[in-house]
Amino acid sequence: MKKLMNDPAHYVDEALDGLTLAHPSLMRDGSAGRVIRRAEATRKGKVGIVSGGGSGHLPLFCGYVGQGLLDTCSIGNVFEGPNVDSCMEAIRLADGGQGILRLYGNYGGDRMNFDIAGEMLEDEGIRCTTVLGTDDIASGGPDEIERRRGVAGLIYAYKCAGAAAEAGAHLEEVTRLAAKAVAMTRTIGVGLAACRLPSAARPSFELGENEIEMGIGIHGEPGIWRDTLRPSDAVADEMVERLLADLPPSGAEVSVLVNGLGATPLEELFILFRRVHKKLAEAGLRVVMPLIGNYVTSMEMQGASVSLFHLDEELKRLLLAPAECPFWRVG
Amino acid sequence: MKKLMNDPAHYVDEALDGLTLAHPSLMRDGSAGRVIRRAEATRKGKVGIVSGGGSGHLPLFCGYVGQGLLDTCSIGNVFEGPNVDSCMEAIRLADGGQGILRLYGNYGGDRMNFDIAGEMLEDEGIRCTTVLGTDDIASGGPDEIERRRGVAGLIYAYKCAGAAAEAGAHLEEVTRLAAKAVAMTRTIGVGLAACRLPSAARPSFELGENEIEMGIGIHGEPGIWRDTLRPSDAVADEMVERLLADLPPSGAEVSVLVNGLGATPLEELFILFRRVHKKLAEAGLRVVMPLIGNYVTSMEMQGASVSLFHLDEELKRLLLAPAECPFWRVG
Amino acid sequence: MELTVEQIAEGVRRANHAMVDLEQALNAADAKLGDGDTGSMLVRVIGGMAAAAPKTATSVSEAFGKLARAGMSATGSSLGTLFAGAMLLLAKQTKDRSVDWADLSALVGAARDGMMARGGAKLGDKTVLDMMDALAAALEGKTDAAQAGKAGVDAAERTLEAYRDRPCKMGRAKFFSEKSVGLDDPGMLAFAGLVRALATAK
Amino acid sequence: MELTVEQIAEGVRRANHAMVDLEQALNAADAKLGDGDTGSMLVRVIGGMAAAAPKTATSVSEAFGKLARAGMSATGSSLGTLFAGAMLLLAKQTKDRSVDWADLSALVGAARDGMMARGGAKLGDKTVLDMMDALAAALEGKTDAAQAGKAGVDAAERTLEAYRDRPCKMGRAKFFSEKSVGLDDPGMLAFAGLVRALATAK
Ligand SMILES: Nc1ncnc2c1ncn2[C@@H]1O[C@H](COP(=O)(O)OP(=O)(O)O)[C@@H](O)[C@H]1O
Ligand SMILES: Nc1ncnc2c1ncn2[C@@H]1O[C@H](COP(=O)(O)OP(=O)(O)O)[C@@H](O)[C@H]1O
Ligand SMILES: [Mg+2]
Ligand SMILES: [Mg+2]
Ligand SMILES: [Mg+2]
Ligand SMILES: [Mg+2]
Repeated sequence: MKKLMNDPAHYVDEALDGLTLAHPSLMRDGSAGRVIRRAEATRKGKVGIVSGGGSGHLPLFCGYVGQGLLDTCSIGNVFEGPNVDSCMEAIRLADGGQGILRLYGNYGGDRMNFDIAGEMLEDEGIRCTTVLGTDDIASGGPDEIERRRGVAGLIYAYKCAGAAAEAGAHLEEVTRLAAKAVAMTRTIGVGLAACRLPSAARPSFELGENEIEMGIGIHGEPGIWRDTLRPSDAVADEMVERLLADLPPSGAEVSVLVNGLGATPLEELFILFRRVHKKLAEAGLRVVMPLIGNYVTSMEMQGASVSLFHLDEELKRLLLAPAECPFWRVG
Repeated sequence: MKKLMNDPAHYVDEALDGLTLAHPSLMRDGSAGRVIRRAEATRKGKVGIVSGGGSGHLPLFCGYVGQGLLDTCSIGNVFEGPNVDSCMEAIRLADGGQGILRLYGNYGGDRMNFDIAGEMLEDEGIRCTTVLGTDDIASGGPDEIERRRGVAGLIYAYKCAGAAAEAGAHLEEVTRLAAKAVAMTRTIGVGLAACRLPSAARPSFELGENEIEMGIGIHGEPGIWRDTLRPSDAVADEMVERLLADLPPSGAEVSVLVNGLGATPLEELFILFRRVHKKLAEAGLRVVMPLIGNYVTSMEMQGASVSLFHLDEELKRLLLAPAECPFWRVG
Repeated sequence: MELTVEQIAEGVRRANHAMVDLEQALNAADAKLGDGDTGSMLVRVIGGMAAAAPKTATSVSEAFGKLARAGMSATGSSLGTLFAGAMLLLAKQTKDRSVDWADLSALVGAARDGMMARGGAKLGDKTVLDMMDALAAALEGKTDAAQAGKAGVDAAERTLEAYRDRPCKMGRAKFFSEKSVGLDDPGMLAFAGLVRALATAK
Repeated sequence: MELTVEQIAEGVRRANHAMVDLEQALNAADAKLGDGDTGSMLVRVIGGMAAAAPKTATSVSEAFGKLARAGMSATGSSLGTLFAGAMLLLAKQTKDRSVDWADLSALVGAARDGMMARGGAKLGDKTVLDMMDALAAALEGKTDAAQAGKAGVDAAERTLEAYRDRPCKMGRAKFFSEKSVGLDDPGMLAFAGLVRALATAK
């Protein structure tokens, strides 16, 4: 597995240089350039939304900095949490005087670094709350949601928190809505082939010609269980069944994210979505604003994830509110 | 190499079902459902822009149907030209009484089918012109441009022709501008790994761990010459040099499309763009509206192409004019 | 001897049957320098032709017309389009008349010329046209299926052989003229395989 | 015997040197059930520590402080953050005092407790913590580098062995408790490799 890169040690910084060159709405900031923030100044009086995470997932995380989404994002090396400095800087740069929501995925490294950053900033009097993405149903039972990993569904929480903050909601309200969005989101992934870290000699795992991994994460880690390659429809059916079993619908509307992990042709994502849509319709669910594409990747991993976001009026309004970043525009 | 699909015979139709379900601005039409058209009715009094081509390249071709871009698109099987019926239907459905520009890539099958369609429509009195994408510099010398394949740069011609038609230009003018856009666009591709057709037993070619293909097309065909894997910067330098040698800049502005062929992480496209941008700056060229992402793919092929679109005032205005389709929004 | 609708239908049946074995080999031959779809495309084209029930036609011309329409709707690839276009031409050429095996050489020649006009290739470019040209020559003076079959198979083998070490000048592989030396052209290979199938009962 | 700044700096040098051989093995161990970056991450962390010139520190505490800051800025991964956090804790614990090799056991124990508080893992979860716990015990009563080195290496080997067939309960691999049986934890493996390097002049 080859990579089109220079020195692996510069992979992240070179990618960020290209990203900000291509998208002037994004700027590198922070002592090591490991914060992406909106190019325009922080808006005073607005709750700041900060995320962070490792690299290798573009457009996640930092690609979602923009109007109605994130204010800043701290950036780690490939598949490593962002360091303490970048977390501190991301928080400071998002500070508009109304407090900060830290909204990121449930991973040990990320948590420790955001926690330490928070402790170090205590003196500065920036109020911070935390909501963790925990949408991956494969990584823990329904009774241990706090154990679950955050994967593609995190962007629904971005969208809702961002919309609320943009509309002037205060920190407690933004936090409540982000937590509600996470609580209403479920994701499951399937992997067909692994990816390779820039500094690693080999792909992160090997799969036989007829094997797939179910319950895959977004870091090249293997799936929770291995299965045989089946028709896309059968895979879709299993995914939707598991998702609906984990969080039975309470309303009649869901948004669906059929997300490519990096190397899955759009054609195949649409084939998958077609069946997901059918299964949801059979379950009496109406699909609102389906998202099909590479929203959260794992470099060149082959596979896809399906996320369901169960909507009520409040969440639907936030989901449909205008937003704009280089990789996602709503309204 | 695995594919997340059902019966290969249904690959294209299932993907189109998913595409139109996800994007209600697009509709399947034609006797076999192999035309994508804008959901709203054809606008009378506007020149129609019709494209067509094989499947396996999404967002190309049919993903670019939309405001300020294409009106209709005929759709072939994976890597096969669209058949005569779909070409005829696409032309009829785009007819707003002001004539049709047929704008597609320079491939034998596509040409024959659009030609036959044109002959069969002669009685119906729809005026048709043709402009062929021929941007791939690897597939012919500068003295035999009519031999060259059309690859990713075709979207620049879509954009310019679409903007002109939207603004009310007549057929001759739209045709002139499309031809001018093609004449000002140059592309070169690099491949790191091949793709697999849904119905094929094997990937279309094999590359050693240290080999790359330069001058790659978008159909899984091998590159024109084989090279050893080098740092991304060296690849970028070679690409830009070749592109500028083929069409020396006459103005000071270019648009750049750094296009992923399917399985190249966005990170790596940005790393490539960073260097391309630097080389262009060194050549005294200012980059306008850079496009970085998967705009024209070859299923899960790993690699990228770089396109340069040399701008003058007229072309720049058309490039920056508002446009909107599910995969590209300008303005 | 007269060329009958039944013989055409039987030919399609044999060709369709032969594609099962030919598919991946033709894909692989096309993948060498092209896009690797020749075999799967022909499976669809010939499958469509078989499904079009040429047997039910009331004339040779109508049978060819059915095949042409089925082929046209099954693909837009170079080879498939040329192939279906040739059938359309045969339908026109045989309109309102009976056809004899002795006419076949001239008909294949006419198809060849039509394909040349449509696709812009020349004889010697190492395409399916060169195969048709050889076939037209070989069929000259053959008056029944058995003679035509034997002559056709011989000509196909000979032509593959003769062209193998020449450079390709048309189709996707034209960008690799030099590399194409030593490789069979997938269109020629397909045609040879089909001629062999037509000549052999199964 | 006193623990000196020079000894710390020499330890960093040895560890940095050892990473050349350890990198891909640790990546591979982490790739089994995690994200495959343990080795490359540590190369960066320890490389950063070496570049921070601990030798130039005027006290043991300052040396640990330099290492902590270098580690913190090099990564945000679980292991790296815990590792750097431990250094910070050591810097605090050794502030304004001289340190003896005999104190090391207690210091490693304090680092272990700090990491436990930070990362939320428990002893027995099959993480680097279990390695540190074993090391703290083994260092008890050891009064110089030679004794400490030997005891440390023995303890590391023993602990790897003891945990190999137990299930992992923390870190990315916790989702694969059962599969982790029979596999070394990458954090423990890293720690063992580094202890070995520290104990061996090169
Ligand atoms: N313009 C042409 N004229 C004659 N034969 C052609 C032409 N283009 C292609 N062919 C034949 O078609 C074969 C390839 O068929 P196919 O795989 O269907 O084409 P593609 O995938 O390029 O559309 C070639 O091997 C050649 O024999
Ligand atoms: N919460 C934790 N407490 C203690 N040790 C941990 C914890 N999480 C991970 N580890 C250790 O870190 C190792 C993995 O390190 P690393 O690859 O840097 O983690 P990641 O890539 O998951 O951020 C594990 O093998 C384990 O020993
Ligand atoms: Mg990691
Ligand atoms: Mg083809
Ligand atoms: Mg082909
Ligand atoms: Mg790891």
